[in-house]
Amino acid sequence: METVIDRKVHAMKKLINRVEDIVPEALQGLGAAHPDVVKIDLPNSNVLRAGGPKAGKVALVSGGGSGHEPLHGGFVGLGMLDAACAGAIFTSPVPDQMEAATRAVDGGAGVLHIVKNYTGDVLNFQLAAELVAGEIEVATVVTNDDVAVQDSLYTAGRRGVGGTVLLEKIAGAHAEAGGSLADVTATAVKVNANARSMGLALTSGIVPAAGTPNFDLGDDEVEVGIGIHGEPGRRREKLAPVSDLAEWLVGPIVDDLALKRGDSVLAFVNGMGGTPLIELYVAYNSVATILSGKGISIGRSLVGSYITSLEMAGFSVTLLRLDDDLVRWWDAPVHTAALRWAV
Amino acid sequence: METVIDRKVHAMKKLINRVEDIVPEALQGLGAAHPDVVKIDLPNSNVLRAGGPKAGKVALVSGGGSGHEPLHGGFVGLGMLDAACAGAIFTSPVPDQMEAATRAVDGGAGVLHIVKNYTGDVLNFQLAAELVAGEIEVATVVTNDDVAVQDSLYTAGRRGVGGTVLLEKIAGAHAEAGGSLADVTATAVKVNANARSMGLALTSGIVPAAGTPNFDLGDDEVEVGIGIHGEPGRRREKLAPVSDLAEWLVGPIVDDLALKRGDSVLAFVNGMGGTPLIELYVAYNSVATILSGKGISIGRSLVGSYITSLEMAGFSVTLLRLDDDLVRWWDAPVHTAALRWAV
Amino acid sequence: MRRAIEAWLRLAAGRIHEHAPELSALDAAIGDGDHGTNLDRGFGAIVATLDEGTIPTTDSDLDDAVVTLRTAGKRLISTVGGAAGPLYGTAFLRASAALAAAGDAAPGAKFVAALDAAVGGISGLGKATAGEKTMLDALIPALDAARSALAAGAESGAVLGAAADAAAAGAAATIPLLATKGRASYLGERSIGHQDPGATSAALLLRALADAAGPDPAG
Amino acid sequence: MRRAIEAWLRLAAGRIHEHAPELSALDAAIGDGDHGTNLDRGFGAIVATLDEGTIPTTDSDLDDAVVTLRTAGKRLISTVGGAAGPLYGTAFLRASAALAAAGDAAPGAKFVAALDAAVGGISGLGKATAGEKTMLDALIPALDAARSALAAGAESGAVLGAAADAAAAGAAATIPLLATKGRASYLGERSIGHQDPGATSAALLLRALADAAGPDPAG
Ligand SMILES: Nc1ncnc2c1ncn2[C@@H]1O[C@H](COP(=O)(O)OP(=O)(O)O)[C@@H](O)[C@H]1O
Ligand SMILES: Nc1ncnc2c1ncn2[C@@H]1O[C@H](COP(=O)(O)OP(=O)(O)O)[C@@H](O)[C@H]1O
Ligand SMILES: [Mg+2]
Ligand SMILES: [Mg+2]
Ligand SMILES: [Mg+2]
Ligand SMILES: [Mg+2]
Repeated sequence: METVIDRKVHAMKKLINRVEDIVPEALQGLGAAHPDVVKIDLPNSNVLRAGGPKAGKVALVSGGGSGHEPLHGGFVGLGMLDAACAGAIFTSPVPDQMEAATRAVDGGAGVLHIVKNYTGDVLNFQLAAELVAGEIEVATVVTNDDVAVQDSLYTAGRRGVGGTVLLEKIAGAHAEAGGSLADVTATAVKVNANARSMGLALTSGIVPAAGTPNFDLGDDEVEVGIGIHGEPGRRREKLAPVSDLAEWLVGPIVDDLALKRGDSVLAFVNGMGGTPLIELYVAYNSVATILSGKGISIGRSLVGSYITSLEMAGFSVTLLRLDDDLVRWWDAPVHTAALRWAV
Repeated sequence: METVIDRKVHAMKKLINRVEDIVPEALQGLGAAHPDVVKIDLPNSNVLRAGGPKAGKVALVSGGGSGHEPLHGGFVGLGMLDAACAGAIFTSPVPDQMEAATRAVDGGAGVLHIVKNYTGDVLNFQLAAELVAGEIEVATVVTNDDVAVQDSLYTAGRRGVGGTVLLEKIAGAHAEAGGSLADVTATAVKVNANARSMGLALTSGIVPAAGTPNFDLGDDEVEVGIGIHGEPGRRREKLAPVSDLAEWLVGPIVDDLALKRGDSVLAFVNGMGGTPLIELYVAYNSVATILSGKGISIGRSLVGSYITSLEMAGFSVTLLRLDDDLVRWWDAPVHTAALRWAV
Repeated sequence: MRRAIEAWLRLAAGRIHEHAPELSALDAAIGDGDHGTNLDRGFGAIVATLDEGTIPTTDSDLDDAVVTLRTAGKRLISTVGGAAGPLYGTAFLRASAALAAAGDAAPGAKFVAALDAAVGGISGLGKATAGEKTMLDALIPALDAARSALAAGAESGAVLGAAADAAAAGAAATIPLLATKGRASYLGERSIGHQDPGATSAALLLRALADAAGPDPAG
Repeated sequence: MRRAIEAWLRLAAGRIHEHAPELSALDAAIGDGDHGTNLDRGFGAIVATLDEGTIPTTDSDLDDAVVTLRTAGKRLISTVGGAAGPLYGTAFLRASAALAAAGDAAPGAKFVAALDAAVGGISGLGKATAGEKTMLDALIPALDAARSALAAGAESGAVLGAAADAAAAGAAATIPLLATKGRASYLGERSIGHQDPGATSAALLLRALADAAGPDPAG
């Protein structure tokens, strides 16, 4: 028998037609499945809230590369986003579409741009804000909750990951309730300040245009500290029981947030796209056990694949320190393709 | 360079602790994440509706092997199931736990057993019904919506697949509204009679106890007509654009249901566990295009991974012929871990 | 007789455990790959119950044997799941009842009566007949062979041996069959060319019975 | 001069298209694997706009060149996305403005002024400096080399050649650098040992410029 190299390159097998049609077809599919919730601006590759713009309501616009579904288009609707700009897969959208989205949803009360901290996203949203300057009041919040990245002079800063989902829900609720642009922005900033995340991958996703995995992992390896764009992580470890994996993620988050006994958190266990729900619940069980061991109570939770990286297998943990206000906004009605309650 | 054999065996990489703890830990995770919706009977491996039993309400009990999450435990709650029995992975639960579930949820109005048509599930539920005979009135509906299997003397009959999800929602709504056991059973039978499904796989899932994929597919192959237990399908084809794949699934369903121009359906595009949402929306777009070409209108839709087969990549299509009653029950409030609206 | 049945159950549990990967592999080819794990769980539960020593004994060895077999059947129903759990469990329950009814017949005749009842239980519940590529394709030939041996005046050891041999041959003969019952039937023509896992486990159980009763239980 | 710029843009688009897989592969190693696809989309859009012939022309060749370059920059901003879209787009816009300001300076001096403005635009927007393992590590050495060549009295072809050579060397010299800007910075130490994709594309663009202006545009 011959020795075969351990690293197997997974073939690209996807439910797609032409590679260049993935994003527009996915948007059309979203629009066809949820005509009561969203309308699709196909030329601009934007998802808009059905029935918008809402006069007098602060509008929330987010966006980013595609491949993270349901983020962001699946979060457009009552109590969350007013528009989401979809870029090419893993590529920030461009200023033109952000400008179009901003103009489409402006209800006269200003627009909040929710931007995940990646150089591309930040720069494109920055150019977009310049394009409407003087016409529409735009505030920007940049999410940077990923503790896997050192926030130092030597990096582009922490990435925006799972905390973005929570922020969009919570700030969206505040906006729906009539908060001013300053208030909604303050709530968004507060969520970002109190949320931290970290993720790991069991397998790499495959960018369709490339056709091969972004990184190759051995059969017994995990990539710890990955982002959502198939970037390699900070370190590689041997595969371990999920109770260990959960420790690797929860520990740094708890430290960074300086969570202490008696604190209450929203615990969000997120699948990376290729991980089935049964595993996410097993992972959530480990996370809950770890937190309870630290005397941290879980006030609210979210388990599912909400910010993904194509078909990557793996999970991320996000913890958000809760207070009464945040709980109230979290519980408020939301009606989007991916999150819905109380309505 | 050497020629490497095309069929790659994917390694088992899962977010788990010990193999034998997967099901109980996933149940505990579900319970911890949704304490307002479910309570877990761990010794019996059952998921029960929180706050049950409901006096005077017909109770719905389903169950089956694990590995199909969120089916069935994720569908326990207001407007859907009262209990779900979780078997070992891909293995029918046993009569004892079905008996315990039936006794736990009985509210005096009778219990409907919803059984997917697999020999094991049918036989175990049959023995369970015998165990409570004379004490609790039990009706049974067996779902068999999979058109990939010939319903003939030469098979165990069609399998119960995606239609089961729709049936649990719709019959659950009728029960929540106070329908009698006979009425709710009739509604369930009607859903089963008007629903058909078919699925295909791009990759095989891996049963944890086995550790290797149940079937190996070449990098360019799809398995058409698969069930949800990793059984090989009816035939193997070359990978094709999803618009073709969707044709292979929608065509036989439309024929079998004898759908015609002007009919209205609920279109359910389901992910098999390892397929990300972006692909499901692309697939849904193809399904919607095909149906619109046939003059069949989509009255309601559901897109997501609701009845899965571990980490299998692939999708299934279920079509349910709608009438006003079914639409009304579909739209009625539901509050479960996996489906929630209007509440 | 209770001791013989207990010895068989323990030996059978060992054989099932040993062959579990093989049984699951056979099941993976035409089913869902869990047959070995499922039976291993069930026979493990039987052994655990035997180890607990909680099965009541009386001064009737036959009654004790009947109760032991019935307890084993109940454990299988309660722990195996899938198709094989109810089928094997029911088979054990029926065999236990047949044993009780057989009173003080000779051992060989008791075995034939029990196996006959087991086959009847399986085919009644599973609505299957010979040739459908199921466990019955090991058990029915075994029953026929045992009956012939008994009629030919063989003593009990030879009757069990004939049953075990016929079961093994029957299991092997499922390879060319088209499955028309159980999960393998979904495959249609593609089920041809694989040995049925249930028939294989049935042959293992009967081989263990012959070995447990025979001169060389390790054989 | 408009024709020279158009020739360069077309040649650059071809080179980017040809090297897109390589650029994306470099990006996959320390980023997200889309740099080649992104730029290919952007330069494809520029060529499409050129083909449409909708860029207005005047009787001033300089004005036309400025507009062409500005249009190209806008197309990049509108179609590339990611980090490179705004950065290269801004670079082209600034270069266009510098060209306009340079009036009737000699070609070599115009190029230096434009490249200087481009570098300023990129470092201003991206807040990066030399040595952070970005496109600037090709462009800053190129600017220095071009400036030296110009100061040494080289003619425009030699100035462009010096810039292209220095950019290529600069791109290669990013391999040992630790990334501290952009996506590659997330990798920390693991970014060392890989060539920066943006520096690589910058070198390709400057080589295309030298080639488009030189005697053998196919070289
Ligand atoms: N209707 C039936 N009658 C008799 N035996 C059956 C029937 N259906 C299935 N079997 C047997 O059960 C075996 C499969 O058992 P197992 O794998 O444990 O159950 P499952 O198919 O539910 O996973 C088959 O190999 C076959 O021998
Ligand atoms: N702050 C920055 N300043 C200058 N160049 C940068 C900066 N950030 C990234 N880059 C350049 O952009 C390149 C990556 O471009 P691209 O892959 O298209 O964008 P993204 O990282 O958004 O996917 C890097 O190789 C680097 O040269
Ligand atoms: Mg990118
Ligand atoms: Mg099974
Ligand atoms: Mg099986
Ligand atoms: Mg990139």
